[in-house]
Amino acid sequence: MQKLSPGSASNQSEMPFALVQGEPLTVIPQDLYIPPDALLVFLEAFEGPLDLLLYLIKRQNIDILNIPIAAITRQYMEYIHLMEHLELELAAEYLVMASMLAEIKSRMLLPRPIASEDEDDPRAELIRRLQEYEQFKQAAEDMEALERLERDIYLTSIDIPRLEIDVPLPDVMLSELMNAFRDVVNRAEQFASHHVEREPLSVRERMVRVLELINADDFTSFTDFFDPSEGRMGVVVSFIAILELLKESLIEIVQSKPYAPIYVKANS
Amino acid sequence: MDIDKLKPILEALFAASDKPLSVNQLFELFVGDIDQPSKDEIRKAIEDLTEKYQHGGFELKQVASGFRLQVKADYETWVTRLWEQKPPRYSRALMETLALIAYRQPITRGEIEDIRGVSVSTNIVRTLEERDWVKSLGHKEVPGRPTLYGTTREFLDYFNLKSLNELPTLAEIRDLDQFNPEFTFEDKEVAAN
Amino acid sequence: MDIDKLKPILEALFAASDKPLSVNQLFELFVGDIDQPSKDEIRKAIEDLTEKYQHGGFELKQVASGFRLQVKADYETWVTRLWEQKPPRYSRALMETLALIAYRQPITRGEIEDIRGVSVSTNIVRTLEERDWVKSLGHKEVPGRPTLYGTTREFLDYFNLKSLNELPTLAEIRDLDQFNPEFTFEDKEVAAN
Repeated sequence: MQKLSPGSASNQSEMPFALVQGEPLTVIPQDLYIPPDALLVFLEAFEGPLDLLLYLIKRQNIDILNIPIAAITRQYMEYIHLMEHLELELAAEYLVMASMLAEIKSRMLLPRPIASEDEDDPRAELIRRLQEYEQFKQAAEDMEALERLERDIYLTSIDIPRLEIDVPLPDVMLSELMNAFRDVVNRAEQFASHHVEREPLSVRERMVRVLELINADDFTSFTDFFDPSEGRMGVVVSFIAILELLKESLIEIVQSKPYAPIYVKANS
Repeated sequence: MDIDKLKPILEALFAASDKPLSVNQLFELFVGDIDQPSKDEIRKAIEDLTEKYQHGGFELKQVASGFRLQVKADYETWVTRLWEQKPPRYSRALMETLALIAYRQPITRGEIEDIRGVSVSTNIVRTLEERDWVKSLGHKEVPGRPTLYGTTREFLDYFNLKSLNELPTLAEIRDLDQFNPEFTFEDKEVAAN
Repeated sequence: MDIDKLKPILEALFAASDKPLSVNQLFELFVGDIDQPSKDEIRKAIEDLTEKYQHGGFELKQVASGFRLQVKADYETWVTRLWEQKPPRYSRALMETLALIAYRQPITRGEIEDIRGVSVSTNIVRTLEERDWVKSLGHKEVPGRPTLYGTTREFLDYFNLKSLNELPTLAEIRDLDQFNPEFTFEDKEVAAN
């Protein structure tokens, strides 16, 4: 994120702002009320309703003091409609902002009570929030410009000759490994979309062994994966493992004609 | 300990350590030695070493948790060529969240959300915690007892800072009518996307 | 290129690189630069640098595949103490990555990231591979052909397991937690020895 010298902004004005359904959008919408196609782009380009509002205010495209109430109501309904297609949470935040703007406008239309003027300006809270957000938006940009590890500065990596000094490796207890697994599964389960199956490990292990046995160039005989000495369970586990690998497209099974030997090879 | 004997030892220690080393940590390493250096001697040797590296490719830099040898930013152009991998990039949402935690700590997630006007994703908080840049400082005694977040020494180390005081000064709150003339970078940023 | 300009660049490169660098490799790094040094200039700069480190804590040493900066053996005594003072530990991110590879193998990095909700750094995978606990089993036939990871025999040996089947299932881990939150696996481990 670099800052530009004043003036370069005008050079950039002919650049398409974004592509909306393949069409370059060079003109910023004239008011807060964004054409629905552009909305998705807006939601991605801005960090939220405050960010968007700041942008529009800076562009002098919106006058907080004079918001057309009819348009805002129409837009409000469009948001509700769009929420069906968009990230609900994100859209809701823009929605809250739209209603806040509507409220400001409607309060300004009402005759003012005789109370002190400063406290009662309905815009004050919005302006305070915009200013506060602007301050931290700037702070984030300043931090982005700081020199940092991995990008601007690198740690030295000076070898320690192995023979003289044996740098110890961390010790790990089995219990730590189990706890790590439990924690990560517990966390993942909080999100409904991530479902960690409780498959029997023996199948997983067998899948790995099958993968180790084969490679992409060679064909391995199907029967090589079964060891009768393992008994019925062992054979079943091998079979399930092969089916599982097949399902994940990790292996291919080939047979030149009916009853011919079956071969397994890595998918390539 | 003679400073000319101490200097190469410290140099070897800084070279070998993958974490910054503080004067106290260094001092502890010599405890029990017959010829044990004082903290002042260690400080002096560090000063001399800092001086020594002035014209080289790396420097002895003081960050929050101590001193470390690091490649000077001037040579970043060449050093990046050593690796194919690009440095990690962090989203604006993450940087804004981090900035709020850095400048407003202790702060709750709800307070961050109030200022940013959008919800803070769990991934952002987890990434910040996993990088060890942010940690829980306790809980706020309000309903729900939300976690209070603050930054760590590792955060300062990563951003090459000795203390929070070295963070860029927070911009003064500006009047809205001052916004317009200063508007500069938005176009480029959006166009680049 | 002026040798006094070249020297700190080479120094930065040697300091940053975790592998030895040969004259040819160094030469290649400058290809395309306006002010590109010749191999002879690089050799001369290396000679000067070798000289420069004579009295310091580390040296520029020629090994089979090139030159590298390394800590001098003379300072072994002190450097060893660095690890006695603070035995290294693996991060939570590494432990969780290892656990997911153990329990869900064959698994890609992307799949680990999906479950954990944060990106897995290359360093973690490299550390696990260097430890010989994790290896590549091949590539998944999806766009990008990501590497499939699995655990090794060395992994089983280290944890004193005969096979992956001996890893407790998730249900067992949770049961143990319920009965005995403090001493989860100690018993089992002792019994296994």
